[in-house]
Amino acid sequence: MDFTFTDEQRQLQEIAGKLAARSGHPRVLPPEDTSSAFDEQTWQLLSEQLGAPSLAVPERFDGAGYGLLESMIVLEALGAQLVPGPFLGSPILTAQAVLATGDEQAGQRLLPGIASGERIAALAWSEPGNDWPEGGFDCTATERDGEWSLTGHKVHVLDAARADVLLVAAEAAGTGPALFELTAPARTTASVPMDRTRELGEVRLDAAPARLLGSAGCGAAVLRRCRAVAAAAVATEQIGAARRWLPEIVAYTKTREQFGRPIGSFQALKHRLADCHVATEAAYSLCWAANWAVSTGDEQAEQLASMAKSACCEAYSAVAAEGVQMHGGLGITWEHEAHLHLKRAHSGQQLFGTPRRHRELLHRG
Amino acid sequence: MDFTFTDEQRQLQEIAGKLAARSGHPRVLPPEDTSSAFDEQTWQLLSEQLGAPSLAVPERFDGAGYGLLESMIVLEALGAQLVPGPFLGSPILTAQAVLATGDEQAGQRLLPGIASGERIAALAWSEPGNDWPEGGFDCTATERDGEWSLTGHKVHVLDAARADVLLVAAEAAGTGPALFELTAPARTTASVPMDRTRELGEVRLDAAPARLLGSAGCGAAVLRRCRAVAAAAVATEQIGAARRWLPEIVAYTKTREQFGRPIGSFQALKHRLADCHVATEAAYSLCWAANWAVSTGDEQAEQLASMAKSACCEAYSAVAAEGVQMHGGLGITWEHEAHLHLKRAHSGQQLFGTPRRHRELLHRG
Amino acid sequence: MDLALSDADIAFRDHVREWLRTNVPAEPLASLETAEGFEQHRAWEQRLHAAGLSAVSWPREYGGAEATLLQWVLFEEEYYAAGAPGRVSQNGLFLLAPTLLQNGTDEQRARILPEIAAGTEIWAQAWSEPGAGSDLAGLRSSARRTDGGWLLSGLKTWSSRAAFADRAFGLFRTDPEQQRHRGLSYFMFPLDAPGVTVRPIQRLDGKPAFAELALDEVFVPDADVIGTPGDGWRIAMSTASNERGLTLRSPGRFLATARDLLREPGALDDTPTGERVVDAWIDAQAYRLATFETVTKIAEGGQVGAEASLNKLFWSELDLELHELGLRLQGPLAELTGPDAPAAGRWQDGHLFALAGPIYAGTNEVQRNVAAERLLGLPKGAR
Amino acid sequence: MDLALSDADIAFRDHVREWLRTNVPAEPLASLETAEGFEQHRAWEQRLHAAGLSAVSWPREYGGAEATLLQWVLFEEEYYAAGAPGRVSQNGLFLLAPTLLQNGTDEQRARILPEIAAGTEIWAQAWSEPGAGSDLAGLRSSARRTDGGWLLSGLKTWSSRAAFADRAFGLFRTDPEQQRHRGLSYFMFPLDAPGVTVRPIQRLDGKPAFAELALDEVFVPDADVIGTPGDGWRIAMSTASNERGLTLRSPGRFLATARDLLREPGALDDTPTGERVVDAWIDAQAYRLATFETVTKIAEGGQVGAEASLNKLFWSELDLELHELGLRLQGPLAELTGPDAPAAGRWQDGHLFALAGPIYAGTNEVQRNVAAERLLGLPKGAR
Repeated sequence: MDFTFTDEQRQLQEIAGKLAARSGHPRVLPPEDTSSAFDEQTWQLLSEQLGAPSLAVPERFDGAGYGLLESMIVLEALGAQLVPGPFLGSPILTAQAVLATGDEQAGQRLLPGIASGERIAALAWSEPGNDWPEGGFDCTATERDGEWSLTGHKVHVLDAARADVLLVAAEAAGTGPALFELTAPARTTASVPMDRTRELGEVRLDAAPARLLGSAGCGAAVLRRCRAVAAAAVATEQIGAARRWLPEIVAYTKTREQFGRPIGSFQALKHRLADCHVATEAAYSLCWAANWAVSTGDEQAEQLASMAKSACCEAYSAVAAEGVQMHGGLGITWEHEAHLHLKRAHSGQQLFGTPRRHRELLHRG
Repeated sequence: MDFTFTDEQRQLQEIAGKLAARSGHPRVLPPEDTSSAFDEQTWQLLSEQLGAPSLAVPERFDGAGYGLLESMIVLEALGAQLVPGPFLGSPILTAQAVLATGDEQAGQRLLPGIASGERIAALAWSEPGNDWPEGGFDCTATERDGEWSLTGHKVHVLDAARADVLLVAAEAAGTGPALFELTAPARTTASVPMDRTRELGEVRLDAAPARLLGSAGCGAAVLRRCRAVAAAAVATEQIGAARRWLPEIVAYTKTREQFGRPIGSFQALKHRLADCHVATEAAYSLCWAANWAVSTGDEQAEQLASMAKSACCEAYSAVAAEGVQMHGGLGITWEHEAHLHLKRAHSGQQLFGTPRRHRELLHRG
Repeated sequence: MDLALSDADIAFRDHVREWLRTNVPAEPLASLETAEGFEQHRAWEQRLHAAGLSAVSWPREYGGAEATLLQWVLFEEEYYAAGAPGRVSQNGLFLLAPTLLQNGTDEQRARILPEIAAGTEIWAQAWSEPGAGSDLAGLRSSARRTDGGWLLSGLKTWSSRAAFADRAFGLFRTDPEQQRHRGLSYFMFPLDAPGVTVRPIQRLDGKPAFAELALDEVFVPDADVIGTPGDGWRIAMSTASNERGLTLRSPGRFLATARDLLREPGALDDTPTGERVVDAWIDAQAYRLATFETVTKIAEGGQVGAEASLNKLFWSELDLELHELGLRLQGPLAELTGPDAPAAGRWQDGHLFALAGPIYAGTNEVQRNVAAERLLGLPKGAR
Repeated sequence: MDLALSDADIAFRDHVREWLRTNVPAEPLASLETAEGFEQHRAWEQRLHAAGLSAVSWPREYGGAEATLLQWVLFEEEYYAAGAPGRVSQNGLFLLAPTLLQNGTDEQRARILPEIAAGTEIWAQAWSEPGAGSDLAGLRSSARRTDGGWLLSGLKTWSSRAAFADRAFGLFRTDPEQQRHRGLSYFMFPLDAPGVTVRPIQRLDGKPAFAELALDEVFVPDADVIGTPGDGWRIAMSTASNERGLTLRSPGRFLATARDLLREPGALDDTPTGERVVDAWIDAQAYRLATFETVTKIAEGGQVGAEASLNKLFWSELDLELHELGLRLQGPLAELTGPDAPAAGRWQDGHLFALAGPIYAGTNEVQRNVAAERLLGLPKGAR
């Protein structure tokens, strides 16, 4: 057993960290600007210089053939700086979905573009009132003369409006849930999420032509895998942000003076910050155990991913809340970074199952 | 609207407070002494000098004809000092049960003795796995030739082993739950509760002869009334103890020095004690609103009693836990008072429905 | 002890309820933190005033209805239960007016209070400075003596309502030799006076709910100093005690929010969230009852002192919890804003607003110090 | 990063599991805090020793099995999972032995460690004094120089195991001129020596788990001083770091408790309690993984410093939560003790024991200070 990163992994961590920190993204957009959070330049650097989208894609699909673990190292760095973009949705979630279907042709068709970063792929999964389930979709897939068509309404789709490739989870009569690739452009609308560092959208399908990925009936297993990957990925983003933001809160409390003393010398604040540290470090261990497990296909992967999602989201939420409170008036303005963390913590909680939902999964598991 | 006590009520509060504080009961019995927690002398003073058991009993049953509110004033004083004895179980709970049945004959028969303190009455209600319900008892009541007999097993009965009068909630075939008075001595066993300041016991009935109180079928309404009275009463005991113990914890932290300073000057401790104070005072308002409501028969009585039970138990538990922690090593010894509060807070939580159960009742109500 | 309402109180409550039922706009007004919404809210204040309901507890001569304190609490319950508009006059009604009633001159009261009651003059507060938030005694803005008045200079911040309000009040240092609480004075000034620059600050919902006020030799006549120069701290504390006590946060708001929360789907399920919902609802009831207890105490001649800190802690944390639960019950939908937002964004907006509760009017850290030291008697100083 | 166990580690774990499966007594031993139970537990230590499992990570020459740190953690997991008896030798194994290995002489190690491993000598600790609990540097018990040794006097308290143990170790002030951390020395002494009076103290479950030790000119030879006189504080801190770090509270105990908790009826219902159960279970897993992370770090030559404070906070609060939930799941039955108690009183006993966790070995308030100051770098001093 070895919990430490290899030298190569550390190097990747360092490079990704620098790239993310230099990301030209203006952290605080003006409130009236509801335009895209996408940071084109960082995405190009990630794709071209670092080859990040290719890390977890096998070599036979023109990927770099490393593991998901390496992708998560990059994702942590991006999450730490709240860098927007399709890294979670496309090369991690959707590429892993394609791989999970075991459909070699789909791999040949889709993964090279995803790995190069030239094509952005999205997975349309949740439906109104049915959040990231394994099946039971209202969206139906119908086969006629060997051609599939999909009808339904998908929500909370990461990068929906930007995607070149749209995979859709739908219910096929008789064989149950499966994954499909749309073969014609779909009707997508961008939402305006509370957390502006993410792009979410809706997809409406009305007899949209599609291709089945993998074999009929494999959808539930594929989606379980997707949920574990997504949970671990969001956990990684959240804990990355928590571990970068907490020291900045601490630094602020050391300089902000009230009653003639830095507020960070008041014991009540110190204890609350210590509690944040305890929660963050414990969640971090869970996060990397989950990342290792989803990368190696360990039998505990789903369970660890649910645990990590729950713990990392709760830890980040606590840090984000203290970030607002400790910054006082600054913390409740748009101009300061504090509210971005609060909103990012909230969106991370919601995406791919709330902590509560993941606890329910653990109840069942 | 007036939230303040009358002068007479204040006088009663003062006298009861003095009596309770002087109570000869050794607060900390040796651990090997599992004998009775009953404090004979205090009970006599309460009954003879103060006439406390008679306060809420109407004059036609030889009571003093005040209200339940006055009984609660005395109960708060007793609860504050953790004085053991049947004041909650007999003149409050069981007498109110008799009154709730509307059975005048039973009142004539039972209440004068309860009011004088000469007879101790107990209400056998809970059954294993069925905690203080409105009905659905395993204990059955069977009528033959106008005579009733009861068979069943009752647990968590306050003062069971000491009671001269035992009322039993049982299920009569066809007419549902009702209250019965045992007419021959029952087989009771004293339990050894974690909280030694209470006497709990079990009652086993095997075709025990009994009398029906009130009319058949009135049991559910009577028991709802009993639950509201009991919940308000326990809330009163708990908040009384919390409001007496918190200042003593505060006083200790002002004298105990570590690192060259009274520990009560450390901000983290101050803030936690402030939080206890906030919770305690809020619960106190609820408690007296509930007491007023159960005393006047206000339509919100059940709801307020459930709220008060929940809030007062949670507040006292928090105070008791801080009491242990702030006393450090002393707090975890038998010799010191701190553990008595911890155990008393626990027993109060359990009796007549946990806070969680009362929240459920609120859900329904 | 008698918790039943008197017939007079019931009649008052029913009158208020009926007026609100027929007068509260069916469609919510535009946001108070926009120029358009600000004027809509001002017009609403004027309607309230016409009905004698804008400042129910004030003396009639200033536009009030001489209601008792208890009736004021009942008014507030009805007001929030009816979903009536937010009070754009809040700073004037609940902060400045009590100060003037206690420390102002007859001339000031006669000149200023009716304008507040009528909604014709809307006030901003100007307490905080960049270096003096919780530690209000650390403020540095100054007032220099000049002919017939004072010249105010300095930088104020977190000034609520100031983006659109007419006038502001706050503390300035009149004696530069004195430190901390000493040498401060209490001033009122117009926000369109020469030398005042108002820079709106966006709250974390993006709305300009605060402003930064840069003052450069702003002239204030002696008539607009409240109390004696140098006595500002004492006067401000009496206002602050009002701010933190009963008047700013009557239980009505939280009761209404708790009631809204109970109506959300899933609120009453026996789940972890459901349990928290019931707890929050209990807390709202407790706050209501504790307020009635305080009102009773005051009616009998008692004073509300440091207990106000308990109130501040209680309502600000309750408000946050209520809104967090509101968001939680929406699930992932809570992430959507704009036209897609569930319940017209009510829980999201409320949540962002509630986040300010533990921070403003004395952070909750300061309130906990006050509660520990003044109510429990714990040692001061070392923190 | 590779979280799979090596074949050697799996073989070690399986060996331990198998030995425990066939050797752990089917009936629980009598309570460790009774004379009878104490001797039963001593006999159990001797059985462990005979199997080479009493001190698996020690050098073979002292009775150990030279297991790696990782294997020790695995051993502990198996030990608690098997429901094996509490370790009566705990103070010797996990507090004194690391001190001797680091600061003792060869003679001391050769004389004392084998007796600990064999269970023939059971140690109590004698740190606290009535006026020095969290603030250990405030202690006043003294040691006066005499021919060939020292005379110890003073009052020690909260001395765990001392009611029945053979010997004790602790700090005494050898230089009365020096203040606080200076002038302290580290001594070992027999509990039956002339001048020692042991007064058992009943824990809040009524069992004499601690004692007060009154020392009156108790002679200790130079051979029983650890390290240089005057260097006691530094040496004790290295023990304390052990006590608060890995060795005292391996994850095994909490994992076993969490597993027991999951088996209680109602634990996995989707209720508020069920949610807390799952959270506590997640925390137990997190503590396990964090321990493995630390073990990896140490194996690569890293040091565990102030991070030990995080461990202490984490396990002590987790332990309390696990047991509170255990009680909660019993409902009103949890109120009954003796023969009526559910699960043989396991949750009640455990709960009362867990209450001590946030208090001993440095209160959690002290740990939070350490975490804030040494790990986060927040200003010291003002508290």
